[in-house]
Amino acid sequence: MPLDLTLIIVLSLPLLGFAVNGIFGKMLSKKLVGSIATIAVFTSFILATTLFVRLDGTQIVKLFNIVDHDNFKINASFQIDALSVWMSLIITGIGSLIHLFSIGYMSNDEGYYKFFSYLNLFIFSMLILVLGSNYFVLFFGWEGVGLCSYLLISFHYNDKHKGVANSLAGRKAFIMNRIGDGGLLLGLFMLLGQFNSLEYLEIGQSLAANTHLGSGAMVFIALCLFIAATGKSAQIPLFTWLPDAMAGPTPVSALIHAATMVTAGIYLLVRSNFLFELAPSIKDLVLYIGLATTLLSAFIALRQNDIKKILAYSTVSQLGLMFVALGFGAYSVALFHVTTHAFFKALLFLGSGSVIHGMHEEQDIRKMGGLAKLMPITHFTFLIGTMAISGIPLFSGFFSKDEIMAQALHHNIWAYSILVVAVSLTAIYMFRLYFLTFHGNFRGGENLKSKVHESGLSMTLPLAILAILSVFGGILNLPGLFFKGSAHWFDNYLSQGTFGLEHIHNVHLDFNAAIQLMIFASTVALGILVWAYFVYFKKGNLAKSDLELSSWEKLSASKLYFDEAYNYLLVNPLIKLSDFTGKILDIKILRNGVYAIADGVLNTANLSRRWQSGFLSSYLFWMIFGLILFIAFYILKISI
Amino acid sequence: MILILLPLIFSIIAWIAPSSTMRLIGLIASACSLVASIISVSFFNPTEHVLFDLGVQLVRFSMDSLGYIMVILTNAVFFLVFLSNYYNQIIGHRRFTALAFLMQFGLLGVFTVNTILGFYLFWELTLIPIFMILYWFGSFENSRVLMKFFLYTLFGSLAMLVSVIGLMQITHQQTYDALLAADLSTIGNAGIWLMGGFLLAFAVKIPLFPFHTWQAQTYTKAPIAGTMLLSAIMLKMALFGLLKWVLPIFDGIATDFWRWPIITLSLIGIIYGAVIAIRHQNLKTIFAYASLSHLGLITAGLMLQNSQTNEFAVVQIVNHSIVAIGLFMAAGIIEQRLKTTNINELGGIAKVAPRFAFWFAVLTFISLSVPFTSGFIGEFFLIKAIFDVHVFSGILACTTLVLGAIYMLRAYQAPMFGPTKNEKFLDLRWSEIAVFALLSLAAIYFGLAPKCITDFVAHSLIQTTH
Amino acid sequence: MDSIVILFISGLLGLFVGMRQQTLLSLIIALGGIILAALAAFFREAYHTPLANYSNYIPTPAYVIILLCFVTLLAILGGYKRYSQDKDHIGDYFSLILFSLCGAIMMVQPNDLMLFFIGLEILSIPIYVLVGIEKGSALSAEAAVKYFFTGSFASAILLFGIALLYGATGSFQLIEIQSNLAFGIWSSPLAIIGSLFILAGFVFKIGAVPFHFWGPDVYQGASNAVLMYMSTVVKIAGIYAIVNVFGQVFRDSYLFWIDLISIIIVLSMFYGYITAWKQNSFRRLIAYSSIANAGLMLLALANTQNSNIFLFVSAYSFATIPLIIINNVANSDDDDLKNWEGIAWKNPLIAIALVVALFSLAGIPPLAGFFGKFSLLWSALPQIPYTVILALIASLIGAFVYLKLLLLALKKPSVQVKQSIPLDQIIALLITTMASLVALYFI
Amino acid sequence: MQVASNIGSSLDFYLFVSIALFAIGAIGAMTRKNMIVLLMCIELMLNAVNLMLVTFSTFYGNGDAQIFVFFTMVVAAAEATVGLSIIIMAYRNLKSIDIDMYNQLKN
Repeated sequence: MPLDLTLIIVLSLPLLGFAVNGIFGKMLSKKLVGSIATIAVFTSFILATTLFVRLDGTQIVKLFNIVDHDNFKINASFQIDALSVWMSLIITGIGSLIHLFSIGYMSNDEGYYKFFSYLNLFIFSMLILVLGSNYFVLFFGWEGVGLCSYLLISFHYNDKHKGVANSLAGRKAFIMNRIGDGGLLLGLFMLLGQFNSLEYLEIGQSLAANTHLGSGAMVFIALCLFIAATGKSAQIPLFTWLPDAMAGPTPVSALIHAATMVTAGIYLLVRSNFLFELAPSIKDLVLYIGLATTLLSAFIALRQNDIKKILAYSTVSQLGLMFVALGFGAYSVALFHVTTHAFFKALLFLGSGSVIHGMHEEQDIRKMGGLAKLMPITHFTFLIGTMAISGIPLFSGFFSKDEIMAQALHHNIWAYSILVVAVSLTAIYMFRLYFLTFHGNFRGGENLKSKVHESGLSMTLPLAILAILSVFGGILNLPGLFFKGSAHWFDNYLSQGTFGLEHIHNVHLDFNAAIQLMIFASTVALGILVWAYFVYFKKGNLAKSDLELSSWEKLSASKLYFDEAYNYLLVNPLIKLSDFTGKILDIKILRNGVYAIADGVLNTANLSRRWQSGFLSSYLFWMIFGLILFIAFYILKISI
Repeated sequence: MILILLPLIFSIIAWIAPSSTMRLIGLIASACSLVASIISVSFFNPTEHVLFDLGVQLVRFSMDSLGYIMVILTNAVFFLVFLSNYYNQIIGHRRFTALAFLMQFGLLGVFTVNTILGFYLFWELTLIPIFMILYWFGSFENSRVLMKFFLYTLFGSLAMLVSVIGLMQITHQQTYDALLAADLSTIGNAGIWLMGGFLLAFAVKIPLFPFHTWQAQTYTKAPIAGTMLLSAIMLKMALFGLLKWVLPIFDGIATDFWRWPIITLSLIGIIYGAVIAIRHQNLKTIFAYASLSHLGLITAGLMLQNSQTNEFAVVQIVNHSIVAIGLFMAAGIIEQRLKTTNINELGGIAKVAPRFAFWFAVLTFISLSVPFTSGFIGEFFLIKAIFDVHVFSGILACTTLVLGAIYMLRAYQAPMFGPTKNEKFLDLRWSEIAVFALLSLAAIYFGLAPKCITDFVAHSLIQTTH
Repeated sequence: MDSIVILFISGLLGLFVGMRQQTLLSLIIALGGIILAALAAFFREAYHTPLANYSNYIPTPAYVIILLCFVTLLAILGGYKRYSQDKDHIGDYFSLILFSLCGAIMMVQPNDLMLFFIGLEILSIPIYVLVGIEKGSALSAEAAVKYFFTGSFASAILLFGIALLYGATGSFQLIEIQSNLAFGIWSSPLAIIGSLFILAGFVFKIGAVPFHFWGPDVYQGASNAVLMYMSTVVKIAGIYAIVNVFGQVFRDSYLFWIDLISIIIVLSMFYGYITAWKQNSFRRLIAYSSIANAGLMLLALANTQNSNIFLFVSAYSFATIPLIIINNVANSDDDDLKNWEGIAWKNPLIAIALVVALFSLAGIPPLAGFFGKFSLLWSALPQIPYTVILALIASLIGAFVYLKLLLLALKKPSVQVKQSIPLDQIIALLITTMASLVALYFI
Repeated sequence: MQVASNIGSSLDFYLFVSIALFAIGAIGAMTRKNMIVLLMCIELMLNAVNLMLVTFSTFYGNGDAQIFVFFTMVVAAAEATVGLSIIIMAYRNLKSIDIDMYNQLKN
């Protein structure tokens, strides 16, 4: 099968699934709907793997021309290279697993077919995003995924209690993404103005040809792209939508808000590495934003009690970690962490989903506990995920985090220390979550306890697969000190196959430093594991209710007052402005001004009609007066 | 030729035909003219332009590709209006049908006439029917709002009349091509004043920022069909006049003088409309201000006088018609089912009317100009054009993305989501679904293949920008 | 000349037939006389004013005469219902109208100031009588009194002006006067003041500020039937007299009097339209609107080479007559705007005629009123741009007035009562509406 | 005749008289309330004009002004008759010929 045809099928299968489920979904049975969607995604995963196997160099597949401008052409064309194929592997692979999971999870939801068609649509636009060969196509996917995320977050819009909240959360997500999109648009405009093209390769080559191209413009472009990334990947200042986005069904959180969509920002930055290399100031900005995000969100996660909210903040924190890597220019490292994070975060979310499913839509960890016995598989896989994310040695997360730490240590010791804090915080809240959920005794009341059950195969199977992946994911990019031969496979794979990356060589620490680093990291992680074991398991230390929180805990529980600050700084002023313009300026001044003029003119009628007094003598008088005026006019005229 | 006279004939037919058959007559007749225009365009070669007249010296016609686009747009709009209101009272009235066709005749005249005076005549000719429709079928408690609409428009047109006379007397020309050829650089500042007259008329019609106060009230009080006609096609007359007549003719001193004032007003309008829409309570008013915001962008783009930008402005004009019909139709459906468009009194319609919810959502996102829709292409290149000449203005224009998202989603979610306040809500009828589907298909088609518009109009736009 | 004779004879015939109280016959005689007169005017090129060759755009009086006859015919048709009500005086009505039409015809083919003056009187005196012909009503009597005294006062002024002009030039022949003035004596006080007095006399006839006072009272006092005649024919005759005398004879002193004319134009338009806004009597409203229209007509003086007033006056007449007919339907006896509410729903013909007439008065294309206005503006704009712009603003206010009337008439009444219109009025309405509609083809 | 010989010298005098007459008539028309008097005032104005016309015609020595004078007299007579009849009719209605009684029509 030729390459472009494969690509087209990869793209069109999810679209097809979307169309079929969207149109006929109502009539089909739930099983059929679910399997159609899952098979569609899975098939495209298979085809993507064939692409991956046959990959050599970069290939462009041009479908048709969208815009034919004097200065430039914009084509609907796609690019097959290491980066895009890798991303599409993640998307379709994790995607199909999550589809499988959803078959069970959504089984008792009336919007079943809608849900699956939305999921497929999301997969489609995500593939567009990563496979497009120019920023224009990327933008199509970019807004497409935003749209799908809106639809899926506010999926339960007519829920009795949380309906409005869900739809508002969706709206918030869409608007915040829109801010990012605005940035991206501006960047695109500037790119078009500078290069008369939006093709990655053309831009990259013309930059390679003459690097002295206006650095100011480069800074502007890089800044705009980074704004877009912060919007999509939930970085400070645009991150508050992601925790709210947990209003959506859990598979959605796993797919969109952990594994794929939120990593689009990282993809964008990796994709346009050549631009960022020319704008070092923005690279530093990326670094600082990443650091701030990872630290603050980790801190917030400490005292959240909603199982999904904790995971959401940990996602934000992990994404911050990746941005730190990007800030150091270690693109492949960041992407490696994207991969592993996709594994274990999807696992964790699905695990929490299974928990919530078993707990009958109960999300508060204060009501859980001791689930280890009730749902063993979920417990086991969740434990693996926890270990992976908190960097227990030899789990996938360990390696990917370690790479980033290595970069930090090499570049900037302060950054490194901050990262250490953040990572340890991560471990802390993850283990808190784990112990409170699965150990101790059940706090949800007896009648609920009786109903708690382990989920079905369609939900546990994905968990198992993901667990395996997040255990062994680290193999992809082993550090140099183990098997010399296959070390840094992922680095090489990516930097060979992706434009711009071949110039950038990640630093690899020498043996001793690496060893020390790993030992230090693993001791920290294990230490925290032990500590948490004692605190939360032995002492049975529970999550306190909001009242008896100490000051720092309050700060953490109330999310550092970010939402409040935004309301105070942005939302309320906007509302005030709107009220002012709408009520005062528009109606009082402009509209009534027009009325006032009209009335003023017309009311002189009351005056002018008096002139018509009705007395003949006055008429005759005025006629004479008119004559006199005529003559006066004449005299005036000749006197001038 | 026959294309332009068709609506007049239909109008006369509608006056004499029995009113029981009115609905069908309206639907079929508008369909006829739509089909006729599509057939004739398929025989039309975009590079040429055809001249003909009706025996009146002052009014001669010419068909070029831009005119064709607008003609097809007009016919399509009227067809959709008739289709979408098929089950409403208003279509049953002989008066509405006849007046609507009369107005269609006027619009077609505006888009195809080749003499400046003729342009003015048809421009005004459209005023009487829409005024009558609004008065007879609207809900104007006090006729004040209506009079404001009429006199605002008349005020603009009188200014335009002075300019038309002045133009004809200065150049001693009246046909389009002759006026294009005429050299206005000699008259200097007089040109600025003449153009000002035209711009005043257009600014009232489009409307631009300080002249918009008739719009919101009129849209809110008007019958939904009238609102559709007003916003979907009647405002386009002004944009068309700007694009086809004023900018090319006054190209030079006058345009340089007016460019930035107008662009500034448009930008103010973009922000202003969006900001007001954020908090307004009435669905129709929100959409009115939204269209104020959208049209500001098009105007700003046109004032840049760049042939490429103009092509995309045409795309955006088409898109705005699609959006306007769709949104106002949705508002009309709600109004006609529930007798209110105040979003505080609405809620949870999506639960009782899923089909309506779906299509309304589609239209909402089209109007948010997400990719894959014509709105995206149009907005992208218009904002880019502004951005290229003036970065800050471009950034300002970009804010509409965010603000638009805010008010459109609010306008969609408030009535649709949340607790159901109105239990019985009749879901869409076939005609309404058909309209929504047609609109969405058109939007997506033009969003993926805008070339079919841009390449078509390119020929006639080249001569408009020297 | 011979159309005057025809009219005069038919008038006399009408008198005799009227004594026999044969309404229909006298109507036929009157109409026949008018039609014959029009035909005569059409076929005889004798009506060729010596002044015509000074300007290329004054339609030769023949057309004006035909217009006058046509308008009178419509007026008679529209008023026939009212006339036929008192059989005793049916003849008087028609013959009076015909006689005054003779005067109008004398006025529009100026040749000699003497004939001018006589024509004016022949035009006016019958109208004095017609206004007062409602014996019973005090209002009609008052209107007659006011009209008579102001009118004769004005004709005295006119006469005085003629005398002064004669003093300045020593002739009544317009051509001689023109040539004498051309030698430069136009600037002599006698000539100037004489011309100003003549202007005053004419401005009184068309009823523009500041000689408009008779208008509203007389219009209100007179009956609809008479109003139809006097609100149109008198204005046409008057404006043609002004255009001929000032546009041609005094055109050397153009720069002198054009400013005065502009002032009159602006004053009359604003005063007329603004005051019309607050009227609750329809005939008064029409009176004020006619004051404003008189101001518009004066725009024709702005360009002496190209003063094309014909279209405007005809449009004005074709718009005013149907309105008065409709008023006749609305108020059979009294004259109150309240009765106009929902009038359009009584009869489709009324609705159409009303809409057309009002929009035509407001000057909305493609109706006749617009083209009339357009031709005026077209010729006036280069000469007196500021006046024209002010006039346009004023006409915007006018649109207010007409729109108010229209909305009043279109208001949907609670109970719809169909009302039939007599045949003669239907004919008049149809003719006028058609005329306003197809104007596009006559430019 | 002798008058004609020396009239040119005292043209101004005649003009002055006629203008004065005209003014008197006008002012009388404005101020007096009795309709009959009003009528007379207007007649006075017309006669003033006649005087002026005659003066000028002798000044120019051509006769058509004097013909005009006759026409004017006829017209004046006609006006007088119509006016008187109108006054009578008005009197029938209001039983008064005081001009100020007639102001039903106003504003």
